[in-house]
Amino acid sequence: MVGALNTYVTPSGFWNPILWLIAFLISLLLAYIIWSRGEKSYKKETEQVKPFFAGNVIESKERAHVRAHNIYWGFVEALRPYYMALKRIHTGDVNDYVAWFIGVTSFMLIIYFLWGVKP
Amino acid sequence: MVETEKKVMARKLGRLVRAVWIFNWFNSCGCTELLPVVSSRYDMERFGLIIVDNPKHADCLIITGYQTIKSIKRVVRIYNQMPDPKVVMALGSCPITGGMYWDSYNTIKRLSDYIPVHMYVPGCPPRPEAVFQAVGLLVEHVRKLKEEVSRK
Amino acid sequence: MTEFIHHIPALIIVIPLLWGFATPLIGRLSKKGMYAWVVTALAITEALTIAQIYLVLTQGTQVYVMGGATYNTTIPPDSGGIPVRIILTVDAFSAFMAFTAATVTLAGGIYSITSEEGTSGESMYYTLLLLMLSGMLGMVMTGDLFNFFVFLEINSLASAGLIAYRVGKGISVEAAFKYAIISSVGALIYLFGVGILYGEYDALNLAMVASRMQFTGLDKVVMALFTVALAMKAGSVPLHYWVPDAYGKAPGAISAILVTASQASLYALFRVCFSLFGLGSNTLTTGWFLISLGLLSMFVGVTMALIQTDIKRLMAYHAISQTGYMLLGVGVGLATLGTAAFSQYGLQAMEGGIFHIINHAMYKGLLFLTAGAVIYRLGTSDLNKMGGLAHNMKYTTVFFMIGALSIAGIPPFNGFASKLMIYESTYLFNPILSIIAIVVSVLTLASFVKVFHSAFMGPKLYDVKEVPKAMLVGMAILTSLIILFGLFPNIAIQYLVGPAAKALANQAAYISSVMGGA
Amino acid sequence: MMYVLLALYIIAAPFIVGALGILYGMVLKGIDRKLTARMQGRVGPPLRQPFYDVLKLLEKECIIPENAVKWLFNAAPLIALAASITTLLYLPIGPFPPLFSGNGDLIVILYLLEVPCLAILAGGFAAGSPYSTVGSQREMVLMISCEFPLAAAIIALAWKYSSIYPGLKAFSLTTFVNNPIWNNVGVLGFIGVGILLIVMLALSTSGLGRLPFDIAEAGTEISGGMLVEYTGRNLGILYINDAVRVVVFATLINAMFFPYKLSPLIANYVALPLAASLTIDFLFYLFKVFLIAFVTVTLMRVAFPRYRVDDVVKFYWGIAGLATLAALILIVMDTFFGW
Amino acid sequence: MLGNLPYITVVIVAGIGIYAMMWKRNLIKVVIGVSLLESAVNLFLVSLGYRAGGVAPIYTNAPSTKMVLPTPQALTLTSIVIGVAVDALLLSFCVVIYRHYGTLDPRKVRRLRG
Repeated sequence: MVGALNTYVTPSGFWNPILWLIAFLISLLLAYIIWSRGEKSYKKETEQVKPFFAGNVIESKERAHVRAHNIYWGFVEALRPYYMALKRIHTGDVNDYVAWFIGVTSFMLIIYFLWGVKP
Repeated sequence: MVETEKKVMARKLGRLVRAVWIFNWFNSCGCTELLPVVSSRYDMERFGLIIVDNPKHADCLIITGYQTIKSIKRVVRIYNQMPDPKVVMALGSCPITGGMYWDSYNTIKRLSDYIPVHMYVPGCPPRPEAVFQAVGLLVEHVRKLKEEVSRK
Repeated sequence: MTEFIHHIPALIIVIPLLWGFATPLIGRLSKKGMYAWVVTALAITEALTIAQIYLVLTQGTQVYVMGGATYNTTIPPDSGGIPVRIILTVDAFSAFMAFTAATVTLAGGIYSITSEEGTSGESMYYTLLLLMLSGMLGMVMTGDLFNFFVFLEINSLASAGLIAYRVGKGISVEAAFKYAIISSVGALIYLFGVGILYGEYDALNLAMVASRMQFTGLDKVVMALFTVALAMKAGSVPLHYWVPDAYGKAPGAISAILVTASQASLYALFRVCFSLFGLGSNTLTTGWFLISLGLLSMFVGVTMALIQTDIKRLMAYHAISQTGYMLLGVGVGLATLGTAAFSQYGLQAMEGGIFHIINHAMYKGLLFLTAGAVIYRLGTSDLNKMGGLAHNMKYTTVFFMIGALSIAGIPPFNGFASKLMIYESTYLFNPILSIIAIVVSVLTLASFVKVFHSAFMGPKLYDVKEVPKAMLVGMAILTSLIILFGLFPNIAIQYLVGPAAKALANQAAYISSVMGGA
Repeated sequence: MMYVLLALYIIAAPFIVGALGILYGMVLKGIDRKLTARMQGRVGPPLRQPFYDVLKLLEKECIIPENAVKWLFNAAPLIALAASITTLLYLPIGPFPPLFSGNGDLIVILYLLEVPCLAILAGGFAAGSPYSTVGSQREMVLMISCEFPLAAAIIALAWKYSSIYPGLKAFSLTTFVNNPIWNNVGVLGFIGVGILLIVMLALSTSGLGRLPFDIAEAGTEISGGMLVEYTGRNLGILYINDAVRVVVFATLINAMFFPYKLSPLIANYVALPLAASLTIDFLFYLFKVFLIAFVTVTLMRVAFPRYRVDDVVKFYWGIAGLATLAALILIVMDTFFGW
Repeated sequence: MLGNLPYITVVIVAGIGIYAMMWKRNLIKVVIGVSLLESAVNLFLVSLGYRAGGVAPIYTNAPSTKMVLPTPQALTLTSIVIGVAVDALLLSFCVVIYRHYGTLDPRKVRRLRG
């Protein structure tokens, strides 16, 4: 047991997973104690369990599931120009793949020629 | 009611009364008079009453004004979706007797035909003091219930 | 028995190779026999890699001369100081990589027993799988430059064949075509570099060339060719376009194994930067090359993943962004190689990067297996057509949650241990590096929450059963390793990752292990 | 024998810290509602109101919606509260060092701040209702946006400490507490740390999901967002978790920027026994936590309307992000040029 | 000039191969580009081992004159074998792609993008 308790030291910090897990489980126990004092029952098959949709009924389960196609609208909207450029670069065309490869090789050739080796 | 059930109900209502979360169904003239209830002059929050935005969090459903045939379907569904110790407060004369729309073709006349109403607050529209008196009656009712249970 | 121990490096490569070609014969006899045959092959390789790690830890770098008089006469007496034959040099880093590759392939093999059941050409599938494994293990353990090219080609051809295995209306063949084109171009450019080195130093053995290296103008050309070709094979950003196509369209377990294949090329990139060129080259430039690759891969990979709608393609972009972490960690180690800062935080940054390799192989393999399980049951891989699988695919949901939490670096799991090491050592080199690393880890969490929501949560739309047992066993192996490395990172660092980082950083030891005789 | 003591310490620590977090959090919530009311000219609820709210919530029915994944739906609030309490273990409480001081540093706290949001988010998705799904998606966008300035602020401070005190562990909070940042920073550094303080205050508002940035539980737009389907005791636990998180964020900012103690000042006037100075420091800590909570929660709630979703991202990645990078540059210049 | 003539041809053939891969609008021509690059590298490997006046490095009853270096020829042998395997695989992919896509134009054969 002691072996597991040694902390995992990094250059400027430390971290002990076992202790963290024990503390987490005990606080989970504390939360469960508070939680268990509450009321457990609820009316199972009634209208109560239907999702709240401002009083209306959701026709089918299909429509109750919000699809994920633009889940991070806020984030993508804020970085609109970045994402447009990114979509343009990913063409999926074999010629562009090879072109990128040759381009980066020649770029790195220049970089290594300039600073490649210690003078 | 059986003895223990009354004790449980007394405890639940006792707790509910000190922190009533209201889901308002203001959809006609009743609500214009009720805005001061929330605002600083009458301030309902000093009794622990706050407006909540969905029925699943709410304890008290305040219905004001007339209910059309379309809207009563939603009111019934919302009433059913509220978790249990719940109270319904009907404000204004329209839910009591249909008010000035007593003979119109599409409003419903008596709210209690559709959902059990615990308190009626007459007035067209009712004044904020009337609303607080209704809540006071609820507190009174709970206090009486508690005494009765504790005497046994 | 002691004689057998010395032949372990060769056995590790040969067993999957021979066993793979014998599978169709066994397959003709009985289906069950073939499954047992494949699983025993994978289990034996896994056991041998574990034995090899133990040997390397106790006796130092293992050297094996192919066809030599005895197993470790690297320099025959009459050859005048030149190692003549192909030599497998297995130091702590390559043993560590071999163990990673063998574990994920074992899990993938067990997984694909049921996921590929009853499909056409099943015995060929396992042959290619074992061929791919022996290619990876060969790439990781060989000390010879040309031999590395041969194993690289074996691996690329086998994986291209496997990607195109389920033709799927031609789309996976298009993906395999692009993968094969770009990886053969990369391999040829690598071969061009090997030719230049052979022309200059008249030797093919990596340690031999490293000891004779004089860093002429031609060597700068070779540096460029090697680093870019291997960076492309490892899937870092400016050259990453084949990764989402290849991983996205490969059948179930293969994308999990492809991850370790690209990590073998990452191993080669580190081996070239550290052991071949080492301190002679301007480690700041090569270090900054790796760091900039890492930063680009991290950020572009994860931002592209946020907007994907295909589950496997999304996870492929994450493989790129997690490779960015490894490049960042080891890049900082390389940039500070030889300076005082190396001992302060450079070595720990490398340890973080290398620890991230095995963590990534574990949880990325697990995630690809869960994605394969979802596709196995639903038939579609489009996120918008999925929903509510958590209701009756309970185990897959739990495995997916563990995989998603560990890739996002949430504390108790293994992703956090290696990311913590990377954050807390690279920020001393330059604070911007670890700021971007932390932001990318939250974006990873965001995209896996998206997959978790659209695939597993929501009302029950499909009444699908849980996946068959063997697939769950495959996932369980990887999950147990994730939890083990998450809760006991110290043990992993002490026995697996620490020696690997020291072995990689120490070029002289690598050269002396081959050149300095036995 | 030592292990028994250690085991006792480990088992008792979460309970002590949990009790502190929950009770003081609820008191702070009461004060916050009272002050908000007073600022709006209203009388405001009694200070004990949060306790009444939780007691009432524990009495109500705990509905589990039909589309919900039952085990995750119920587990989410528990994990959220447990993670908030565990975070308190790694934070210095007033004069006392963090209870787990040698076992977790600032990065662990950074991720532990994420786990409650993640748990509630998973619960929101698990509920399977359209409102809760949209709410959870918005919460995820909020988490992404407020991560960049948070990470930049922490790394900037840690980098500053690592350059001044190379020997010390730059990410451990004891280094932050033992040598406060303000008095070993030059002029440029002072401005930089000032900017970081303002950004951290803005971040704690969005971390708590309070008004200007409560796009996740936007009452009027998506009627309760992630918490739509939660009722009864689940909602009670989430209410407590929200209270504890106020204490967590305020303690973190207090530890990073105001780790000062009151007792040394008083000590040179009147000799203080140890117990007295500890209680004075603890009360001073509680007052500082109240001040920070007041600024970040109450003031922001009264003064600002709710942001749109993409404006939140633009604010945090644009303005706040650039501010932290400018602060980082100022701190770097401060270290190298020593102004 | 004559001495490094083979190296110039290597550069030219490699250039043509890379040109074919980057600009040609037909997948089969791209595959031809790959094999061109592959043969350029093979030529480079073989020309490395050339010794003026050397004979083929066959040791059985070999004349006593100088021999050309044997190792690069061994490398080229393996590389040619690998080249054959790569080209076979790529061309079979082209056949299947043509059957499913109906075209071989890389601009059209890119359903996987973005």
